[in-house]
Amino acid sequence: MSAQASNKLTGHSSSSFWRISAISRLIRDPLGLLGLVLVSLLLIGALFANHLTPYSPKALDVKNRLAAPSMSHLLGTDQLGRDTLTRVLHGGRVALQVAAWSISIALVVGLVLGMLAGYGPRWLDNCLLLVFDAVRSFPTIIFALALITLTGPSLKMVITVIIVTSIPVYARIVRTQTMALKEQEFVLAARSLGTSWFRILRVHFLPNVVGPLFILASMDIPVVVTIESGLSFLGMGVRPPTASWGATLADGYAYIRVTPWLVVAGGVPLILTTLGFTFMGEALRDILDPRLRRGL
Amino acid sequence: MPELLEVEKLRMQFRTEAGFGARLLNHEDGWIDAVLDVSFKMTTGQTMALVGESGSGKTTLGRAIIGLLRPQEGSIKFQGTELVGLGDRDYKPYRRNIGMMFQDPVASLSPRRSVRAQILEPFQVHKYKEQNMDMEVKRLMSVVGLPERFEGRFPHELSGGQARRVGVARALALSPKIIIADEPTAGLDVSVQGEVLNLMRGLQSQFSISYLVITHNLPVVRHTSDRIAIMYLGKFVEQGSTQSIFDSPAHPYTQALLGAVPKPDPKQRRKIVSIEGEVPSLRLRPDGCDFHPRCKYAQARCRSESPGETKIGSEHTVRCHFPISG
Amino acid sequence: MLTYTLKRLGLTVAIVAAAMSILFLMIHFVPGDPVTLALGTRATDEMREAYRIKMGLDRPIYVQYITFFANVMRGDIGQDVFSNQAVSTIISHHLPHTVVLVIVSIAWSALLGIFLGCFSAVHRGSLIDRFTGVVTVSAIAIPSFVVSLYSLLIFAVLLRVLPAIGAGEPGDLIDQAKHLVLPAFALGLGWVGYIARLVRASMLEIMGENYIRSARSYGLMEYTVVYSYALKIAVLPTVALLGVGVGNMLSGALFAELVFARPGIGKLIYEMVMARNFPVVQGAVLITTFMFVVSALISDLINAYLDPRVRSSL
Amino acid sequence: MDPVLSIRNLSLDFETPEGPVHALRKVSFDVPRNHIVGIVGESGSGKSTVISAAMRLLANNAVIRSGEVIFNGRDILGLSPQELRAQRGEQISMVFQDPMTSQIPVHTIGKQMMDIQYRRSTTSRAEKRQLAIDMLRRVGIPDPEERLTQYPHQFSGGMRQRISIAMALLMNPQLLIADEPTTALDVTMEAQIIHLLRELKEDFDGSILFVSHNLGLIAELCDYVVVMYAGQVIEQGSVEDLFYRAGHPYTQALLECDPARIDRVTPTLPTIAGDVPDLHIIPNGCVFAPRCSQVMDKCWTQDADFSAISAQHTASCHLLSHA
Repeated sequence: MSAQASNKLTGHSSSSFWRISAISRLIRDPLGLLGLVLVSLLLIGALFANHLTPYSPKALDVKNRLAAPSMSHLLGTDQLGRDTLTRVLHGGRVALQVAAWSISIALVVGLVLGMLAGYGPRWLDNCLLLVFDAVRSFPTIIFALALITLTGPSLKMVITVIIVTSIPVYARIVRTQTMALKEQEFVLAARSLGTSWFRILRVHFLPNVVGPLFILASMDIPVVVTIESGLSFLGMGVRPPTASWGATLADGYAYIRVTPWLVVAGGVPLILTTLGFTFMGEALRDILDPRLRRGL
Repeated sequence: MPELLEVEKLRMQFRTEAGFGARLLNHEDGWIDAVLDVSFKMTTGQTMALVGESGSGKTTLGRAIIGLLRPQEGSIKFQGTELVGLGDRDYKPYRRNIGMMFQDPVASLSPRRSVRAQILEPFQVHKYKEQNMDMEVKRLMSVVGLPERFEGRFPHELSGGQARRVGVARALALSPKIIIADEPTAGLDVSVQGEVLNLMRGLQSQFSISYLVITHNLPVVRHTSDRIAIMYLGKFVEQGSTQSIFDSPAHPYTQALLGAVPKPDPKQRRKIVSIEGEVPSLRLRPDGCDFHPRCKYAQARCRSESPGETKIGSEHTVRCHFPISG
Repeated sequence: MLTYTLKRLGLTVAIVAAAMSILFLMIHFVPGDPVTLALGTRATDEMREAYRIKMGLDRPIYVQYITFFANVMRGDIGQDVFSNQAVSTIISHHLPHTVVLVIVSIAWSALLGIFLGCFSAVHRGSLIDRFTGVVTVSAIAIPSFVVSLYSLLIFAVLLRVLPAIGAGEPGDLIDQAKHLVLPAFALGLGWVGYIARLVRASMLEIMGENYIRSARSYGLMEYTVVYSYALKIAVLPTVALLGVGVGNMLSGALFAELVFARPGIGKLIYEMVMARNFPVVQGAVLITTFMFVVSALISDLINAYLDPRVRSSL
Repeated sequence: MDPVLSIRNLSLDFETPEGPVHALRKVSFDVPRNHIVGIVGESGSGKSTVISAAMRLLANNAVIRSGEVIFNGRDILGLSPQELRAQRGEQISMVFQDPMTSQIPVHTIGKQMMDIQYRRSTTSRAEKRQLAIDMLRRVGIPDPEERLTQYPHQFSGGMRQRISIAMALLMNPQLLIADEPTTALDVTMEAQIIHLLRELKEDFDGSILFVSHNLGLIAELCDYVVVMYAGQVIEQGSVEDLFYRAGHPYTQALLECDPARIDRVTPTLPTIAGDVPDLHIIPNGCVFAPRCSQVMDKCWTQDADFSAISAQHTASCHLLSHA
């Protein structure tokens, strides 16, 4: 009774009101607000990386190697005397670029394949599932290393690896949702009118599948950032001297017994970024679509 | 003059979920008959009710007639044209002749489309362009008694009764000759189910529509339908005019089903239960007559021989070796 | 259960075959020449041709494909061109270290995760629940290789309380256990979070189910309702997740092994990648993939066995 | 003899983001010993909320504003969780609407029935098992010895509802609450369950509080009937009073709408115009006034008090008060 009553009531509020209240509810949730602030800081840092510090990320200063934080170098310098703060800001750019490209491409491909697998004939579903499961059964980093051995390291390969390994994840989510929708009466109703499968997917499935998928994809940003910095840490990501958090961490690891600052400077922004996106994503998910909580 | 709808010897099979082991142990062939040997006719302006318990195959039969499922055997003729075996493209023109109202009024509407979009859907799918669509939507909404301000609402903003009206409007959109109504009053309170039924009745006299109503609600059927078919394990065990079925049920199952409906009258309390046991799984269809394990009157012949349909009145047939007379 | 097991086994075989095919296609169609890769750019044409014939690269592609499968079937996953050792021999030296690390990590994270999740669910909304919530989300969010680096920095470099390099003296179990602490901590931390959250979410969902309401209406002890009924159902999805966990941990183990200079298959892969020794990399990828698929199979079968709805079906 | 259950002036709200829903308002009725009382009402009438309150199985957002739920002379609303648990099962038990989700899926029926008997500390395991078998046999489960080792999913819906009843009655409660126990079942199974409940009531010498929207089942089973509308009791009396001498216009209209009560075949079925009111804001006057065909001026402004039609038959309607 209670659920029924409240359902009926929330239903009456218009959808624009709902969107505004989602933002205000995000701000009222302390963790959600923290996430929003961290993500905003990251975006500002990445966008204005050129203007926030007086240094270039590639400018060497051999006299000031491995310096501890000071007023002129807020986070110190690395083994080549480059300003760590500058490199961290530029590293954020790389991380966000990789996340934006790989997630959006994987999302689109995953969406299409998932809907095809879920709505298409049984044999197609079985074939696609087999491929998805096979790709998923490679441990991501190990798969990435194998591929990069063949092609040589580059930012493009990092993005490719993330796309290839993310597609099955999104496709499986979309497939599950599509299968659930497929048996719903409104889809039967559309089919009974003779609606083409393309129109059913476009008009009836897409709007119902996209929303939850976007929330899940936003929660994947930390994972992608982690893979990028992990590969860069291994020297398999961006090529030096391009700045990346992983590269800074790798430098820090090499000199860990000399100075702790490089490891700290490379790791803290990575941690703050993943925490920020996670807190924000979780809060948004709880506000917009609490049912998603169930599937991890 | 061909019949409006003529179904003959229809058979619908499904693959069982039964695993390899179950097939070995129970000697199952992996297929079950959800609808078996079903034949009937519908005429214009008539209401026919398919009555049965869960697992009787009534919903499957309805979905076969609307073309959502393909029958394995038999024929479905619409005004003389065979629909079984038609490809999607050839089938499509016939779809506008048969509309459907689904069981769950809210779930049968696409969740992120407005009432207007839902009612327009049939026209868009069938590429109606010449007409003035705004007028059509307004006309249909007024026909089913929905105020115009509902045009922009979404399914979750509607009550069960309102959503039901949108469903009726959509089913009516292409001026079908037949509407299949799957449990049209399911989930509605007694005080509002009359509204939906009265609306359907009004539309029938206005547009001379035929209804095929799928239901388990016998008291409602008695008032609203002209003919009744009683289904058990996918077969019609009895069909006839509403009056003959209610006045002189010939099949023991029909009799039991009528007897199981409680009377809202404390003086008519029943001392005995009219029927024991429950509907068996389709996977374990009994030998002989499907109903014999639960039948009070079962005899040796019922255990071995499956009865065919016998005509016992002008429009009254029964599938029983020993029909009850009088 | 028999049907389920057979089906699941068949699926596993199919997945392994598909994964092998993908690997094979990748080697042959990804831009980049395997010969140049193995020998470097300064090799003479004769050297290249000899290598090509030795590796069977001169034969038609489908023959290579069949040979590849046939060899793997026989347990031959390749030959190291540099040392002329069988790849399987090289891997078998490194594998046990990784297996121990993964098993210890998954074990401690599962135990702590189930406890935390259950505790949070029972004390839903309390201060401890909210605190655990923040901690578990953070544990998931922080990359495991950063945890490795920071625990190396804090415990081994700054505090010097735990050893940081290697796997410990062979035969000295206590020393080996000490060497296991930091890598296992770094590897398992995120999974504590995952498992705690999954258990909490499924506990809460189950506590709202009708059968829990029924059980309460019979006046059962809260202990019975929570631990004998709800928790038993709530751990089912966790068991299924652990199989996936092994796969993710194999990736994570690579970082932990590198950072703590611990022998293992991850470190081996990294070194072979640096040395551009593709046969060994390919063999190691095959083995880790196989381990992943098999662990997923095992966890699914355990899950099915624990769930009477699957177990009692034929 | 005092009633086994007595609900006195119970008012209850559900807190929602849009403000409180006044789901129950001044609900009062008794369940006499050894009788079957039916609560009948349409969706939103609050009939399920009343029994959830009586079992104290309310949702978290429910707030009891006032009133008492007196069971055997004690107010259930004031009991500690331990005291409440001592009442449940042994004194008062419940059968729910959906049999398919009412049992623990991962334990056998036998284990669950043994668990329910945990308070029988002096009874041996073998005796408990025998009690469970006897109870299963009593509710019509064939081969109960073997079926004890099976899991819930191995039973059909009708069987599972029988098992639910067996579990609820295992500790011999004085009151069994049944919330639409046959709504999820087919009509032939429904008749069997109703018949079983009536037999069991004789055997176990207890009371049943039966909730349903189906007038036929109420007439078939109950001795007394409580009619609820929009969170209020609007009429109560013996089953004959209600079906033959209904006093409240809502009860009368509800009876008229039931197609099973209409003898002559009619193409147009009667309905009650209008909608169930929004329970966020309760307007002045009678809650049924907007839909009532005999509405008077004072119905819009004054609450109707309960008027006695006969000794046990009362209804809250202004039409009855000036008589």
